[in-house]
Amino acid sequence: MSSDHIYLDNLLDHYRNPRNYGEIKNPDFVIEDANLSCGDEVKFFVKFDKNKNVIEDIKFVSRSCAVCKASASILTELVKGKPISFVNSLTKKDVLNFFGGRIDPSREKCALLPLRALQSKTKAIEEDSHKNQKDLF
Amino acid sequence: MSSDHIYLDNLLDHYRNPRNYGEIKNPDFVIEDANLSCGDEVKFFVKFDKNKNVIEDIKFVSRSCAVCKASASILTELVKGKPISFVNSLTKKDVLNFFGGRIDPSREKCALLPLRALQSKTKAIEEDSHKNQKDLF
Amino acid sequence: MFDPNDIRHDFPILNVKVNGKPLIYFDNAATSQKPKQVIEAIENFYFLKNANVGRSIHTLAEEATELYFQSRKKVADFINATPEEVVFSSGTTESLNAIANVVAEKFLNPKDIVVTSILEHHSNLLPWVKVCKEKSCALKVVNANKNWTINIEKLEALLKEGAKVVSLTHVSNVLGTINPIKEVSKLVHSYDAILVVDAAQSVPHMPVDVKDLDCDFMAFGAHKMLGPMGTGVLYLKKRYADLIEPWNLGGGMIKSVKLLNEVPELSCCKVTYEDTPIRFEAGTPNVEGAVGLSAAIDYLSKLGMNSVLFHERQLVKYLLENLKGNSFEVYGPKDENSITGIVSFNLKGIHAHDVAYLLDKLAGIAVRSGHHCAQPLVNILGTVATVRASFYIYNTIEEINAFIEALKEVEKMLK
Amino acid sequence: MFDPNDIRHDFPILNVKVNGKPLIYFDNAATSQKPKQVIEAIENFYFLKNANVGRSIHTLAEEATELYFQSRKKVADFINATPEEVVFSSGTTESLNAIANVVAEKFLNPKDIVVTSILEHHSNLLPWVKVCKEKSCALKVVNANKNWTINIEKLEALLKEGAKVVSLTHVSNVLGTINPIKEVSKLVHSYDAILVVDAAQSVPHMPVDVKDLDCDFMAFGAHKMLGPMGTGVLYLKKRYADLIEPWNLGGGMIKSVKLLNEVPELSCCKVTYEDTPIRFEAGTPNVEGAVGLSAAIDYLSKLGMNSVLFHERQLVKYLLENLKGNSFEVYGPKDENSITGIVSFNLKGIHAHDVAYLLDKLAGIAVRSGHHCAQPLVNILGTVATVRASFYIYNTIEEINAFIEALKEVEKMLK
Ligand SMILES: Cc1ncc(COP(=O)(O)O)c(C=O)c1O
Ligand SMILES: Cc1ncc(COP(=O)(O)O)c(C=O)c1O
Repeated sequence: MSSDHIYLDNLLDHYRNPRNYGEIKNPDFVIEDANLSCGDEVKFFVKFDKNKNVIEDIKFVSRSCAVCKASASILTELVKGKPISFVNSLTKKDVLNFFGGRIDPSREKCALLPLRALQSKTKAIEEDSHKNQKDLF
Repeated sequence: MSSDHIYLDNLLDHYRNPRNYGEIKNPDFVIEDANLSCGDEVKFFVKFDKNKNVIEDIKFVSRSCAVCKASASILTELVKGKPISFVNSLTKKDVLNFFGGRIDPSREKCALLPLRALQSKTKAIEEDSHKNQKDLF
Repeated sequence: MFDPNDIRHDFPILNVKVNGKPLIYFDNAATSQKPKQVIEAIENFYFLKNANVGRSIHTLAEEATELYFQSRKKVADFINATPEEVVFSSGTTESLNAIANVVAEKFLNPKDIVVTSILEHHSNLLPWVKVCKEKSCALKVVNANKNWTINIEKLEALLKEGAKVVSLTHVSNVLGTINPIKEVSKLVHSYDAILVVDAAQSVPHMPVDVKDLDCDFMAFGAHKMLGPMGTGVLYLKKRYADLIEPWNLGGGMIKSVKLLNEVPELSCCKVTYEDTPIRFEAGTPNVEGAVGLSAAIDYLSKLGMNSVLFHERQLVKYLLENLKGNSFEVYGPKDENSITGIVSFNLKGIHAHDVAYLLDKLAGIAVRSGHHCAQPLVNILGTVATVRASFYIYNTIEEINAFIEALKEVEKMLK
Repeated sequence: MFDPNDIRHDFPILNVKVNGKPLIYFDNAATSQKPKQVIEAIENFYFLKNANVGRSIHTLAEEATELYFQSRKKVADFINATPEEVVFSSGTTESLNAIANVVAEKFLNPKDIVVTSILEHHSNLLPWVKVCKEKSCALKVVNANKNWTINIEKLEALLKEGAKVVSLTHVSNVLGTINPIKEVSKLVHSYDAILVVDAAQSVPHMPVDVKDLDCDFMAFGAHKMLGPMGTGVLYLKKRYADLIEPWNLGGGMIKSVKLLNEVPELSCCKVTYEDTPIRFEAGTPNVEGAVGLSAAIDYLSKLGMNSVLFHERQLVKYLLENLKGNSFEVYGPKDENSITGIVSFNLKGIHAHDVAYLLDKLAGIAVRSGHHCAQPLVNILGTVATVRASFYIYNTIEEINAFIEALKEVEKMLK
């Protein structure tokens, strides 16, 4: 078997046994996003500590390919307990590192969907808080 | 010089010295036609004997390429003094015979314009006379 | 009948190695591979006869014009049309957009009904969505019956309601099912409506006779039938060719343009168009594409379209027998005789993208996964994506064996 | 600078004999010949990487998609645009029709003024005639000044009157004269109007920089610049790319299509488009064409577009010197530095068709005769047809010598 593909053991492990899979009751927010063209869907449930700006807890469910599911799983592990600023500092490159540093162009969208979804919310929060700080002066 | 072209001596002669070139005063009818796409224009002046159904006299002027002009010139020689039915019996093949039996497809239009023009009128006349004959019975 | 092994050497790409394995190309419904004969025809055109067609008076231009005309004749004969009924376009999608636009302009009024079906490729759905919106018409999407062809009763009900235009795919690009166009055209015409047929997936795979089908407009493309990309056909019945205004304007399709005054205003020009089909081909035509399509038709004709269909069905039959296990969900009819060489399925519980990806990586097998530009249909199948294996003349039973082995491997990895 | 004799071996057609004489091809404004490199690029694509682009998840599809993207990047770099601003089309004429349609739909209201010029090819005149009629706008055709470029004062007068759109050729395909597009675009934009440029005859023959010219839309095609037929480019400034609706709809350009109800009515679908430029390329794109155009650009870039123009002007200069006799009527400027490699003329008293025909028969020389799809301009020149000799990189001074000899022979025959 050629190993020139992205289904490394790590990924397959996360796909078969996704971490933080499921729903959170009474989340502070829920984020849903989809790659319309391939039908990948992901949904995050987040418990958020407003004062510390920290992601207290996070879970997800997905109807998606293995790449997207594993990417979401790894992401939840990475961001749990971390401040918003850390989430927002994550880049495409960090996600690609989940998959050994590179990914076929046709699968990039699948891999990046979870981060894109999460940051759509966390970046908005960070912006808001900057605005609010400005408002103080 | 290759002789695989349509500018045979006969054609060149008719081009340089077109027969029946010019206008007829008080013609019975005038026929104008053009190949819009190449700008060839031809105009016939015809003296027509209604009773005998014969073309008494015919002249033409043209603003056209050599092929069209020569074709018109040869045509006038051919039809002068002939009955309408003869004009209408002429075919594409007869015209091509002016040029040694064949002509490049791109020049066909030029060669056929004069006959097309003339027949547009003579065919109408013939049809009309058939109709009138029918009306008699 | 032909043996695919006798023709594979005509397709150099079949010698390519993909991820270390010989390419197995099962993505023919997306685009077919090209035989040497087609590329040679293109090369010969460019290296011996290349010129713009139409007006130029020189030997190359006459040869190119003649080649272009011969290609049109070849296409016409292939579908039993006349050359005036064959308009070259850039592809099926462009043909369908043009048809929707001109049919709407000429024949549709506000509140009119246009009918299409759930089986359509987006290219035969969205242009109608657009023109129906522009013209304030109602677009009705008819469901399929249990054999996954159009539901004739529902179609007839809409015709009774006064539907003016029916646009229907001949063969589904997801399921391979074949609509009974001849029956449909009788029905549609008995209500004086117009029938448009998307033949993108039929003309490459089975005999198609426009006179027999009696459709009014038809669209298909070269690239799915061994021909080059960028070339398509718009068939329109002679009667309509004479009624319809050109949709693109420009060089080559006019006899004369005269300005009416020096600083002219609205409708400043007197324009005289060429006859059909030239009037519908504005601009320099794609002679290369026509010549390539003509060579492709020669290739297919030598095999015979009945044999092409028979060959594909043998492959489908063999594959369907091997997809019977519990692991598979196969969509559409399970009877090879009601479809062309297309099989859509899923490995239960595994996303189609993962299957397609691993088939390629593990075994050099190219299939398509997703909604195949027929999202409404795939949604009705109850999923967001299928794996689609689609066959053509060069595919073999041995390739299907390798495919089945690879599917097992994929399943092992991802279950 | 390059020596044409060093590159002629790249063009196999130059070895063809026409009527017993080696082909002399002076019909480059109609279409150019193709170097081996372009055909090889096409062949390599089909024999090594052919697949449909976009959605398929397999190696060939990824390679084809990558090639297609690289080609877009190459085109963008060549005209100093960004890839999102480059839409592939089937040719200049299709690009211009699409531009006229979308510009009219988005920016024109009844009574608005659209401006074009007497210098236009039919492909940049008739689409505007059509949309102006549909939208009840006034189309004004500006005359040329004495140098046979657009009359700027008249243009400005129309802008003052409130003209909304100006569509202008960059280089005249009959006279080779070069419109001062940069100056025009400043003027047009100072009146908040939109500038469309027909670059069919400029991009193949001189450096063109859309940022520097600052036009809003531009059209050109591959087949006049060593590339394959059936491929063109529609450049649209990013700002407009985001404003404009797709003109063709179908596969490949949408993210999602959902039916809103089972038997849906008007606007039955929720459709989400892909980003620009993909949203403007409905259907399977012509990857072959893009790859071929890319190879053509490589070839031209190696020579350098300034050198291409310089070379053509040397040939023009030499020809003009030899057309000075009494027998000739030469149209347009007699100064090679104000034109590209195009010379229109007549042998006095002889119809252009006769000249073109005999040049071919007697000497294997291909020129174009007629109105060159620019009938209004040719009429203003005071004739119905001109002989047009148009040059490209592989033409030589020796060929012009043969041309001049042949013209003398033609004159002898027909005078
Ligand atoms: C100035 C100009 N515009 C437009 C066109 C149309 O190009 P095409 O026929 O390739 O669509 C041409 C060439 O024919 C041209 O010279
Ligand atoms: C049924 C059907 N219609 C239309 C199309 C569109 O064809 P193209 O993308 O070549 O324009 C396709 C293929 O993609 C198809 O399968």
